[in-house]
Amino acid sequence: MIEYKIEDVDMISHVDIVKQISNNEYIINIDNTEKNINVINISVDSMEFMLDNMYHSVKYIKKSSSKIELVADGIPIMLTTNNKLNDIVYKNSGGSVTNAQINLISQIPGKVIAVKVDENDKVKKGDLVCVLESMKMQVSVKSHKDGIVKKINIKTGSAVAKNDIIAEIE
Amino acid sequence: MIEYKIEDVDMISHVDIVKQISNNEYIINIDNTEKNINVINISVDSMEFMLDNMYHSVKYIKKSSSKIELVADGIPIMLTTNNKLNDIVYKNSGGSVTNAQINLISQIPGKVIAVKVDENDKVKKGDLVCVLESMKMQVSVKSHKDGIVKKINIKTGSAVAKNDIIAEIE
Amino acid sequence: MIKKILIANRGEIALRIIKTCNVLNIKSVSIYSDEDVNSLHVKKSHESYYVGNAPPAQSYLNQKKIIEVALSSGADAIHPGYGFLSENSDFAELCEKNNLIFIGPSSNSLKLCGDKMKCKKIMKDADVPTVPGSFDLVKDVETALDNANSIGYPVLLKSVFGGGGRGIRLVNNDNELRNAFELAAKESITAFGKSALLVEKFLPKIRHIEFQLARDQQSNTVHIFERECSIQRRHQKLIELSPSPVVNQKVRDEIGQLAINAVKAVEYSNLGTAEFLRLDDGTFYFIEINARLQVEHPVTELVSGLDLVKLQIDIANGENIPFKQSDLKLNGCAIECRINAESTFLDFAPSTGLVNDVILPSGPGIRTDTYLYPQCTVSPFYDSLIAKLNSWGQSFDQARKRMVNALIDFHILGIDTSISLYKVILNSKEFINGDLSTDFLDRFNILNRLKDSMKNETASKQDVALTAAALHSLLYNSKISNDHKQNTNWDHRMYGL
Amino acid sequence: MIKKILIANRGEIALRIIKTCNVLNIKSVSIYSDEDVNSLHVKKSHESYYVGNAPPAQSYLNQKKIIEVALSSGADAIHPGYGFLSENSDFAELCEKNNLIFIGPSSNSLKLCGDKMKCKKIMKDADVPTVPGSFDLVKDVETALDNANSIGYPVLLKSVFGGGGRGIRLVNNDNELRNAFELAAKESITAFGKSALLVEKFLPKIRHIEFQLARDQQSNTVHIFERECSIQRRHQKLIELSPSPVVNQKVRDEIGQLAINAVKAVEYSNLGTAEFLRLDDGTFYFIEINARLQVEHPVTELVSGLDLVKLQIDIANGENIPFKQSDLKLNGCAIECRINAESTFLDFAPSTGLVNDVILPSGPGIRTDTYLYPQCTVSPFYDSLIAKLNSWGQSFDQARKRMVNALIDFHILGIDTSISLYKVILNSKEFINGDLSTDFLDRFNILNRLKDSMKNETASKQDVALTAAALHSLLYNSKISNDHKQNTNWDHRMYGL
Repeated sequence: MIEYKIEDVDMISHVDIVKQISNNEYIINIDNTEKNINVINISVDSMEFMLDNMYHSVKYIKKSSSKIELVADGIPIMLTTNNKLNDIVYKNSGGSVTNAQINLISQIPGKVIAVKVDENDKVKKGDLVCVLESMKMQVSVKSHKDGIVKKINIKTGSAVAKNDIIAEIE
Repeated sequence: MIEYKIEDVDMISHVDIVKQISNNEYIINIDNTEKNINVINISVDSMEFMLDNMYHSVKYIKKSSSKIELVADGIPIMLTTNNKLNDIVYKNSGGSVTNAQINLISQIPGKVIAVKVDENDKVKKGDLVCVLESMKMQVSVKSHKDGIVKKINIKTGSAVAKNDIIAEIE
Repeated sequence: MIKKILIANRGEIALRIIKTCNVLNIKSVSIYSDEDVNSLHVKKSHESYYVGNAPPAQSYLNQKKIIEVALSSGADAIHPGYGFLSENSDFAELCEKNNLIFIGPSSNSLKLCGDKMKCKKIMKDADVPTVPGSFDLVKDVETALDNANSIGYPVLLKSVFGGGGRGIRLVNNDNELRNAFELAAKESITAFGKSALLVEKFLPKIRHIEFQLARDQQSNTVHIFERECSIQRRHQKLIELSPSPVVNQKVRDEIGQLAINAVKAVEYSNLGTAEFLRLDDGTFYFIEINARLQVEHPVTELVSGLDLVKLQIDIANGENIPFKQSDLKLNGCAIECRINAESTFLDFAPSTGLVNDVILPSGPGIRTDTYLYPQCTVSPFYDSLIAKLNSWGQSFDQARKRMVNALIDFHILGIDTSISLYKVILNSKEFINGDLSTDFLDRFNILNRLKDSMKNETASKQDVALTAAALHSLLYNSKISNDHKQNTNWDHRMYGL
Repeated sequence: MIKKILIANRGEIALRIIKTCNVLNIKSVSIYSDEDVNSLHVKKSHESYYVGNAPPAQSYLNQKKIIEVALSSGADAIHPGYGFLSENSDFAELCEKNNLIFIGPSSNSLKLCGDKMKCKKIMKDADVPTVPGSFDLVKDVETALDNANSIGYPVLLKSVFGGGGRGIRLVNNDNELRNAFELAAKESITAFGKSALLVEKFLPKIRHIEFQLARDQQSNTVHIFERECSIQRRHQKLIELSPSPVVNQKVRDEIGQLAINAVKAVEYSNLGTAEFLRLDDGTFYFIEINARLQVEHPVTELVSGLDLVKLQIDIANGENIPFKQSDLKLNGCAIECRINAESTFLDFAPSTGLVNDVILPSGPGIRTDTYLYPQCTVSPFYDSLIAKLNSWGQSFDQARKRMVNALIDFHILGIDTSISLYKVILNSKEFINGDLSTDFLDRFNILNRLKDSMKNETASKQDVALTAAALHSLLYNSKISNDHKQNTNWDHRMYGL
């Protein structure tokens, strides 16, 4: 969930990407209304997508920690962010994972593009275990605890489903 | 002087760039007719110029030692070359330059952008003496003989006229 | 009143329909296949829905899916464009069943127009002259011989399963007809299980002239002048114009009335076209009704001032045609060139792929309908028509010269097109004199002339090429001189200095 | 017969003239300054000559050099376009002396049209009504008071050395006039060595309506309908249309005849425009003759079907106008928007520099005249007019809606333009109702409405922006993940998964 305010519009909006349906399709929640997104093209500074089956083209102009300047369908728009992402990440990887839990579980589906540990390696919490590719992006999967890698269930090139066990760390 | 034959046209043409008038202007001789060239834009694979005050746009497709493929004003044209340049270079730098000649003479006007030898250096024929910039291109000036650099008449940044003595090599 | 139209098409015609929707404040819904996700019609419509894979059968011909999208998007009408489902009576019926307005004739009328044999008989009853020949399938060789002798040789022996020039045999006498009949019947039985042959008078040097028609649901019927579409290649129209150089007002009134009678006879409604063949002696024969908006409709828009897509929508809304025949005035002359992505000298093979750059012609009297944009791609899955270049002039000659200059200005980089071919045709004295016929390209050796013209163009660019080559040696090498410092002495020196 | 024309201009009008030259098989010679070496008019003409540095005085106003180029290139005529030398009688005379055909009126006629006082007197003799006021310079305050009282307050006190709204004072009574006169006379003497003042009736809420005229060397004269150009900003026309919503055929005939009388009175030849002011009560006052092809000529071309540049050349060749007044039929309605490179909210300051991308609108009824192309530059040295967008429709409303959609489709990246402003004007109910006047922008607070409209547009794109921002966080970061592997656990994970 991210909080945004659009300059010139007197309202704070809450946006949440609810889920990924396929490679390019997402469900997004804007102020409690779900919308379908279909990403058509993406480059470093622009994106084209369908929002509830309407085509839109967006150019990204500038981004700072709290501000995003973009041009949406030719109209310049400035957003200020109140990014709660870090809290959520902290909660998930810190709070709810107990030290007793052995299995390192994949929270996304993807393809393994690199395995960075061997069995019997000693790892610390936060050490890189493997890199997955998902939705055209690379995701670093890191150890959820200090311990020793007892078993690795993946290898480079293999596919990983959501909730698959990547490795067992004791 | 270069000899060209255009595919599909039964004639051999002779082309000679007669002189450079200013930074972008040249006089060219095509089959004994002089024409004015004004180069407007140049990039790695294309050139725009005025030929006797008519605008032309040319894209370069491919070049080998004897063939040039280009698109002139939208029309694909293949030229076969009979490049006599090497002969001329050989004649000038080999044949006509006797070993007794001391002066290394600039055959073009330009600006010195690098001097590669010091006085009293030993040089062999073909060693780089200096680099000139002329008509937006860099020209390597090399020693015309084996010998010792007795005198250097130029320095980085200075201008050199055609026939100026760059250095004396004995 | 129609408020939202699903456009069951792609390319330039989808864009054309969107433009009229925008002017009428009607929402447009487009559909797209995998191949078309980056197409302009997707970007320019109000909503756009994915309907299937690239092959048309899975997307633009996917009737069930298209109806589904129309219903779920809340569209109240479907515009089929041309091609694809535009003349499919099953689809029109499916629309009717789902309470979607099919912007075109009724499914019954479509069925009739599609059945060429039935249509021909109806025209006979309506006193609309058709090409002399059999009105029924020719069951045996004796009937064929009777038919042939009554209309006179040479005749064509046609299979009704053919189309676009296939399955047609030219025969000059009884003997040839006997042989050909046997062969054709055998072929037909092998391929389709039954023989279905026709005998028709062979007509040399014909012109293709068609009349644009409009008929509202109250049966008011008008023709909106003729278009001459004789410049063709293998039954595919290349260049169309209005008016035809051989149609004067008297002929227009007369054949226009025949065309009106033809659509009345099949209880047609909405816009359609009655196609005729015209012989050198001025005889017109009706051939068929094209029950859709035609590719070449802009030609008629330019000489009539009408928006034909608007007229289609108005008629679909049940409105009366808002003018009478006598209100229509033919204004000037219009020409259309169908710019195809094809390699003329590779037997007109489709030329597809990335279009690196496009510059559209514009200016007085020029209209360009196209789906091209820089960096778009031309797909091998669909029609090779990439743009329709139209010119208007007060006279034929002004329209023609404007077209020639617009063809020169039309810059398409990355694929081959028919632009060079059209330049030769439009500059030919035969075209200038209006000496048109469906075999124009063969009759005047146009491809050879194109070759000559290209040679001349090459020759005319000789000095440019020589200059460019010399400058290349001189200046281009200098650009890479840093990488090649180890060359011979004075490696980059100028020649004359 | 003219065979080669030097075009003493640049930008869209040079391109416009080249197009007609091409259609007429006339060679075009263009000229260019340093700034314009990459301009389209250089590339599209047959020959092109450099005439000087960027400042107009050194290039496009460099009479001697231009004549030199015309002679050395073998041109037999010069087309001056609009602006620059187009109404310069000295230049026209120089052409005449060098046996070059100046495509425009004679130098004598130009001189007369340029002398507004003399022109006004000639019109009085020709019974062409002009704005009530003094016909001579007002020498002293007593004469000014007499004048003012005879025409009635409020009046304008104008300096003949002014122009474009400068040097004009509005006065409401004798007292104000006395004060203003003293000040204005002093100013004028200081600046120009003499006082040259006029008194003129102040006219509120006026429309600017002009008549296109053509007069051949045999004195045949026609008007080609009116254009209403009331949408202006500080005396600069922004939007023009034909017909005017307040001109019916009776008024057209009547004022058209006055316009014809006006050009006859100054022995005008070739194309020109008679400008009138129209009061709310329907009174028309002649103001001046624009002795050139106007920027807004496409509007007239679209409703008349004529090529006005061709007509200019034909007349310059000594030919008769090839039609009579009664042959001309006003067909439909046309609108022009002058697309300027300017920042509306920076007090309309010119916006110059690189144009990263351009997509021109096209389709039924749309004509775009422009010198823009992707990666071109807009120079600060010349006029801010970068494109003329014209629409035609059978009705005003169709033309208007086509224009609105073409404005939406017109994509210009890299500089600010007046496109957004025009969208607001064309969608306003006052424009739709034809309630036009030269103070339209102020009277209806158009700039405030533009601000509101932009706010609404922003609001309408809220979901798009939010989606884009969220996707940006999600997907864009992943693109640079290789550089940022040392982030927190699951640094690139999706939120909901």
